[in-house]
Amino acid sequence: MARRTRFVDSDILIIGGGFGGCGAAYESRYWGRDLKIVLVEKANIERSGAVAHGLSAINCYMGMRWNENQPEDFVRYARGDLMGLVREDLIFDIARHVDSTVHKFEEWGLPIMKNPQTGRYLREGKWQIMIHGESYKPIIAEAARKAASEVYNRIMVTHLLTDQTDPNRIAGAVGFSVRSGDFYVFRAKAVIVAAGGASHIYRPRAIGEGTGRTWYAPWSSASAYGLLIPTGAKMIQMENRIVLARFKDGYGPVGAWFLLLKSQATNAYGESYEAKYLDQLREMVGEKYIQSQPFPTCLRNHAMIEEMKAGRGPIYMHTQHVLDTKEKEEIGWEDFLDMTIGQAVVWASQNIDPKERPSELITSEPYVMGSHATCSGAWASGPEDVAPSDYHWGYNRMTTVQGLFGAGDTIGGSAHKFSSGSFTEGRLAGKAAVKYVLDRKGDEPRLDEIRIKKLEQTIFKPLENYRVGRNEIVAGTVAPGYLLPLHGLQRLEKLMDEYVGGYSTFYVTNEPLLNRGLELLTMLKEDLEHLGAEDLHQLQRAWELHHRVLTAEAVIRHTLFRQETRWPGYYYRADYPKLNDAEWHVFVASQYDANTGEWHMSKLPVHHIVEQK
Amino acid sequence: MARRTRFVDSDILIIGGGFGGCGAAYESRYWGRDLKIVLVEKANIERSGAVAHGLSAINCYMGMRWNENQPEDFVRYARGDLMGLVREDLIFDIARHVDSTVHKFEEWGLPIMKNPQTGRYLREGKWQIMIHGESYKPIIAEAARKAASEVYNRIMVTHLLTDQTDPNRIAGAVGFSVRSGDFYVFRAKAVIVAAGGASHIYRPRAIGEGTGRTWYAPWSSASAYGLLIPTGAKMIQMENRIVLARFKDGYGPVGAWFLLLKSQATNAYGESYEAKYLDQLREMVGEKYIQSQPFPTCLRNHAMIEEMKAGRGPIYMHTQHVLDTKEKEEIGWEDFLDMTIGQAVVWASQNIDPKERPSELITSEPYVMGSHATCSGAWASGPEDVAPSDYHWGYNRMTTVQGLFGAGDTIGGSAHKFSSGSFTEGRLAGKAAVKYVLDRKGDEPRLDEIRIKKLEQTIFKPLENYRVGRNEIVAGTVAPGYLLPLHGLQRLEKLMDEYVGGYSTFYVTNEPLLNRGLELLTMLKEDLEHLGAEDLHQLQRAWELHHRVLTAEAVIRHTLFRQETRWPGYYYRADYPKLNDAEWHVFVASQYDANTGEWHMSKLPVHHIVEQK
Amino acid sequence: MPTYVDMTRCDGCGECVDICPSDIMHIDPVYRRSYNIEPNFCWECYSCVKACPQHAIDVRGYSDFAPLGHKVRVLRDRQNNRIYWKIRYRDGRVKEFTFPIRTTPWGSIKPPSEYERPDASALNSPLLAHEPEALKVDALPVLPRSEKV
Amino acid sequence: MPTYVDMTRCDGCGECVDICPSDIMHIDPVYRRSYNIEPNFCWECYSCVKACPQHAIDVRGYSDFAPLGHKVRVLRDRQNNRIYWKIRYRDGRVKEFTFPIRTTPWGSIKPPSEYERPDASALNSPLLAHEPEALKVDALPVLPRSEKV
Ligand SMILES: Cc1cc2c(cc1C)N(S(=O)(=O)O)[C@@H]1C(=O)NC(=O)N=C1N2C[C@H](O)[C@H](O)[C@H](O)COP(=O)(O)OP(=O)(O)OC[C@H]1O[C@@H](n2cnc3c(N)ncnc32)[C@H](O)[C@@H]1O
Ligand SMILES: Cc1cc2c(cc1C)N(S(=O)(=O)O)[C@@H]1C(=O)NC(=O)N=C1N2C[C@H](O)[C@H](O)[C@H](O)COP(=O)(O)OP(=O)(O)OC[C@H]1O[C@@H](n2cnc3c(N)ncnc32)[C@H](O)[C@@H]1O
Ligand SMILES: Nc1ncnc2c1ncn2[C@@H]1O[C@H](COP(=O)(O)O)[C@@H](O)[C@H]1O
Ligand SMILES: Nc1ncnc2c1ncn2[C@@H]1O[C@H](COP(=O)(O)O)[C@@H](O)[C@H]1O
Ligand SMILES: Nc1ncnc2c1ncn2[C@@H]1O[C@H](COP(=O)(O)O)[C@@H](O)[C@H]1O
Ligand code: SF4
Ligand code: SF4
Ligand code: SF4
Ligand code: SF4
Ligand code: NA
Repeated sequence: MARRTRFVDSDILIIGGGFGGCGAAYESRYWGRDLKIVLVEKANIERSGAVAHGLSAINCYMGMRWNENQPEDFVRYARGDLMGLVREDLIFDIARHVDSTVHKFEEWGLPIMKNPQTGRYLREGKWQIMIHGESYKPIIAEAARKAASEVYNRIMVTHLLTDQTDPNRIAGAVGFSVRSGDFYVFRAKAVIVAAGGASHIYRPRAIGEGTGRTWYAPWSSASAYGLLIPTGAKMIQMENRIVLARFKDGYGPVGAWFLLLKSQATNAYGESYEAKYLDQLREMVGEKYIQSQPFPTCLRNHAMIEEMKAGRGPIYMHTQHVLDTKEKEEIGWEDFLDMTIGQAVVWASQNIDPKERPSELITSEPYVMGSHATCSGAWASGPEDVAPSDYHWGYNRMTTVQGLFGAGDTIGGSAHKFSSGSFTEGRLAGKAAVKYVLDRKGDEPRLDEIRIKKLEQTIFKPLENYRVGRNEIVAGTVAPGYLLPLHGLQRLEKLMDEYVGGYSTFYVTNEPLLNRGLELLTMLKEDLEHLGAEDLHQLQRAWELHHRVLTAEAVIRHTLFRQETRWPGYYYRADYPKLNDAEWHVFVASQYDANTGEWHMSKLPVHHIVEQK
Repeated sequence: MARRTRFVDSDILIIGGGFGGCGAAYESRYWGRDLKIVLVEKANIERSGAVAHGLSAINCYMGMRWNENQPEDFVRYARGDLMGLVREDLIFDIARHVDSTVHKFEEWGLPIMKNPQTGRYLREGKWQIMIHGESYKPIIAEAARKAASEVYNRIMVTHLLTDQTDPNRIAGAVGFSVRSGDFYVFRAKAVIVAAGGASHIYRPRAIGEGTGRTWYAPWSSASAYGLLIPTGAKMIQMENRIVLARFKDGYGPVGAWFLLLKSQATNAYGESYEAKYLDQLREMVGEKYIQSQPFPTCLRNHAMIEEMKAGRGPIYMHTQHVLDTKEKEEIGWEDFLDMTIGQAVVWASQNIDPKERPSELITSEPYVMGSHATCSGAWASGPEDVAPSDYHWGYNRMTTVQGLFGAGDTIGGSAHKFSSGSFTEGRLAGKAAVKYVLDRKGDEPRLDEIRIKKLEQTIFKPLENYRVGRNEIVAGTVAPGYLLPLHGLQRLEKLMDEYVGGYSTFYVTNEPLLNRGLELLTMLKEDLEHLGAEDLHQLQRAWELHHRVLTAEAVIRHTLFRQETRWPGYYYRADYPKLNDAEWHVFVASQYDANTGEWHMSKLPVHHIVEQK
Repeated sequence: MPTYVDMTRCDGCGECVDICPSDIMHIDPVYRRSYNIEPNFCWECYSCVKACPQHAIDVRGYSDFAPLGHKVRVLRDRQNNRIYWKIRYRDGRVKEFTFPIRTTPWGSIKPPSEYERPDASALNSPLLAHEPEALKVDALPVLPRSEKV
Repeated sequence: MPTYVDMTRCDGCGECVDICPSDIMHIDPVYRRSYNIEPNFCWECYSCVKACPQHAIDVRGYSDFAPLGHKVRVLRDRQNNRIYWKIRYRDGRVKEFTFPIRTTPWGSIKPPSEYERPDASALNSPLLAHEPEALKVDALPVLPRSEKV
């Protein structure tokens, strides 16, 4: 094979050009005028990541200029929503900066809707504002392209590189071009991972072709976690996967409907059902958490799940009562045409005019991510002026690996960032990385040539497995010598669904199920050795699967470790059915040893730095 | 296209050469020495139908010769197991004849295991005997081939034909050769449909490639129902689909393990769980049904389902406690190697030695069939000397359409036939069909040429749809002009799962869900017009889908009609959560009008002709 | 555990095509050898495996739940009417089993038409062929009228 | 609603291949036109649809839940910065919508390096680029020490 090795040097390497990555590119250039800033992306940053098709709302905006909200209020909101467990320093930090991000977006050309009465941004809800966001990603990408020294599109990053002598210091990354098949070695002084969250860890409700229709994008391949975990970076809250209340099948989000359009959800018999479960939930999680305003996302799910379980579905969103003006009808449709076009297709194909008929809601399969009402991700250093001392070790948003930063879905404990917060976090990481690089001037990390050669073999092995194995069989997709990436993905999804609280168990698991799931996952992990890739595209799928499998393992191990049900509605440990603040008002942390395959689990303290009001 | 039309004349046409069809061929030849008996089969009768890979037990054998059981006892058993609602005349009839069938099988060469102490057949349970049944189907096929005048393999029968002037009289059937693509017109005086039950009506627990691994064979395509329903034949108990307790993933049956090997099932914590649910079940179904011995299959499922729902899974079959001798180990393995080899693969691939470790059990997706512990199918005339007068209209096993007979999964109300009973029922239908043909000598049905031409167009349309639609697109599986059979199947399975009590709702449904499901199914039915078939194989898949969709519609309509929960563990009408003998101690019957698409639903009386002991 | 066909063993004879109940063993037009066109409709019934004269067909457990490295091989001997199974575990353990498949020679079944022609009137009786003898009880059971409720 | 490509419109330019976030629009080697190689990884994000100069790409709702007969068509106009949607229902009803997509010309964003170079010491402050001005409040909020618990 005529494969070439390409070496790319940089001061700062940004992996993933989504919202976190674009923010990091912009900000690191602002502060690091003379640095070489390289952004590497598996797709094309013009339309990559979770915001590829656009968004209709920015879900994290304070509106401090109009005194609408203060960062402390936002911390209280996120904390309440996550049942008490968040990194308040990180959340405060995003909240205090996010308005400048949004104002910049508007200056760049993002159309933000205005309230005609007040002239202010049109509020969807207390924290959310409405946008005409079809081109949200292209606009942000334009800013990033103008900031980075070089953007490498269509490079799938597979592994991070650490220093030859200091395994806890970052030195770069490797990957391959999905177009040319070249092997890429990125040497960097600092690395910012902004590679996004994870869909397809759990079996989707959709079947066959329809499995493209996940809520989070199918290309959200868990790389943020799959890249970090092997370095031994400390991860937290990997058990805190999110289940979303969504329009059935199309997966249209509900926020604008509940908050702006004030639409109601009922069971099949027209009854509001949330209040019915208050007593039960009080028993499960305690009065304090029930009182959170707004009612926590997971507990809202819980009510819907129980109602469906009781056979009072379908749950209906009564859109027909709220689209009474042309403006509202347009808002309703734009909400989906901007960000989940598939929902419009459900309406068109099933003859549902939302002005006339209600639409079904459902709870989705679980997702693993860090920027929505959930906070899986890396344990990161907080902002110097805010973070408690054990939350701070030098540089903002630096993981426990020296020089390895993160943003967006990558960083754990910091829920409700969304697009604006992820970009903001990218900025925070970008600035900190500049400082890290400048501080370390003259002290450069060194690469381990032997390890890189080994990685090259590992990375391209699926092509070889396929080439050899394919010759053994006549044709078709069944071969004894290799596993196709889709096969592996389906095996993963099935076991996660059945053993680790997927939708088909109504999100219930327990220790024996988790242990059995782990046993099966371990065999799958061994089998990844035998992945077969027909071409470079399938080679990308192979490595996406690697990242997903490692992430799934983290989910299982964290779920096993946390012996309580902290977030009913996200998942249930049937053997520990209650929230238990006495023992579990902590973060669950893990560190993986890639050499032994062992995981070290621990508890980390949750510090409350913002007082309850 | 060089398609030819082939006309095949017969006195008796047997559709489907599985257990019912082979029995029909044998018996009709025995009585109708001079008749032309044609058997038409979509596969190759050597290995077709539910017994293609063999069986390890015959589940219906009285052992009257040793005074082991009497037919009345068997009626009581089946009635208890089906929560009171069975056609006792039909069951009695099978029971009194089945021993002669089994003795004939043994004479033909089927190895039946013997109890070394008694010299009798080795009993698996009270009704079941053990066989070395790898070649069960080839042996039975040999007998059928020697009986039929002609066997047509690889002809997919798509529609039945009725008389030109009497729409309630059978006249033949049409179909096509999956090999040559020829159009086949079978003219017949009597038709025996023995086309088997239905897998893939509901979404399977397996994903992707694994969806081949259903419990009932993937080729059990609901043709028994899909062929009958459009003729207006009365169908009953289509709501009574079955959910099976099975070894997880491999779908190995449990009978030999529970009954012969005396293995125990427990929850994840080693607890027996059935007794726990007695009080709850007493509330739901009443004391009478709880007392049935053995404990009804659906109620056994209920306990397992509740236990899994409560998060105390996995359920384990403790094989490791019972395989203590070489003989028992061989029996355990043969049980699966004879009939669900996939279960042996689960063990081999997951390193589970059943001598050492327990295996997981699970409840399957639902199936629609008539010969296991379930009794969906056609309303048929009973045996003259046994049937109450309203159960009898001339010929044994004749449906409400003149000259249209059925056997095995085709005939409703008559559970627990299994392989031997299905063959026996084929014999009963075969003999009756001979009588019908001889009685009607000189009065031959006539075919409607115009209808046949129209059917030809209809049958081959998917090839045309594909040819035209394929030209519109560059490549791939997505096209605006047609629906691939697999696409339609997945749409069916998803909606049946979600709205009609599939596994993902823990088998729960209600009226609003059923109505919504019916609305979506109706759109799917319309879309079947646009099925696209790339080749003859896909044309077979297209027609299998047609049969499945119509069967599914029957399931929905019956489930809507029966406003009670008669069989907890098979499905739950959450809006009518109890068994209600006052109103629903009846069969639910439907008749479909293929011209208007309307269904006529009714209740039919359940007569108890065997006293309770 | 859908099937795959060993490229070097298959000679394209078509036995598997002929037997597969799911009609999914097809001959590849280029290689003139057989392969599984639709693994998601394969029931791992082994009909094709047992029928292949070249022993060219094998199975690999369904990808959605079966880890790699196992083998379930079979030899069906219609001369001696035995079937031989060889099961190789992922971890290398091996189990072997042999079972009988038939007690009479293939082709030995007596056709129904070779029995004495039954009396025309017997068509009206509830008895089936070979009954009551084949029941091995004196008479076909009937339901005592008293039991009709 | 994965994509399909109209055979008569596509000229094989590769824009869709370039943009698809899922890398599933590939050029067919025979026809030299594009098609969706992996519909089960298509997010119906419409990135390719919007990017195709020939309007050759359309979508058909996911087969597992979308009945046939609908169309959701789009035209994205980067000159006038509007997007036009036309939704045709299965039953023939039509809805049309137009939304703005950007308020400034494409390419008009000022690169960060064109702002005045910040003071080296500012690297140690918690302020980000353009702050505090861009916050539109006087100062970056800090957490009152009293709140650290
Ligand atoms: C999918 C989705 C997302 C949202 C919403 C609806 C829907 C349907 N909603 S609502 O639900 O609330 O309605 C939001 C909303 O309305 N408002 C909002 O502000 N945010 C919403 N999000 C959330 C935000 O989108 C999300 O928080 C941010 O995008 C997170 O940013 P970041 O963590 O940077 O992830 P990314 O997906 O944007 O970018 C990741 C990038 O990495 C690339 N990548 C990944 N792996 C890589 C690898 N191995 N090598 C190289 N590159 C590699 C990706 O291609 C991508 O570019
Ligand atoms: C799949 C399966 C089945 C069983 C079991 C385990 C497993 C894994 N178990 S245990 O679970 O209890 O373990 C049994 C057991 O051990 N013992 C037993 O006696 N029976 C068991 N069954 C049940 C019996 O097999 C079943 O009751 C009978 O086979 C039913 O007989 P019948 O109703 O004739 O169906 P069939 O599948 O045999 O034959 C149908 C034929 O029709 C053909 N066909 C279908 N559609 C057609 C069309 N459109 N045109 C032309 N031909 C068209 C088919 O190809 C087939 O040949
Ligand atoms: N019923 C609700 N009450 C409060 N906040 C909500 C509600 N539904 C959605 N949200 C919030 O609205 C935003 C968009 O939600 P979603 O559309 O569900 O992603 C997120 O910030 C959610 O947390
Ligand atoms: N626990 C049980 N008690 C009584 N009968 C059973 C039990 N399990 C299976 N059977 C019967 O055994 C036969 C084979 O069952 P199965 O293997 O479940 O298809 C059928 O006749 C079942 O009804
Ligand atoms: N003892 C056995 N048990 C099961 N299958 C066997 C056995 N011996 C041979 N076979 C089968 O027969 C085929 C031909 O054997 P061989 O020529 O040794 O590869 C093998 O591929 C197996 O499928
Ligand atoms: S039976 Fe065996 S040799 Fe013959 S075509 Fe099939 S795989 Fe090839
Ligand atoms: S194992 Fe059975 S279903 Fe699968 S290809 Fe062979 S004969 Fe066909
Ligand atoms: S962008 Fe349009 S014209 Fe260009 S290759 Fe893709 S489909 Fe064809
Ligand atoms: S709609 Fe999106 S995911 Fe699908 S092919 Fe087009 S660009 Fe790719
Ligand atoms: Na979206």
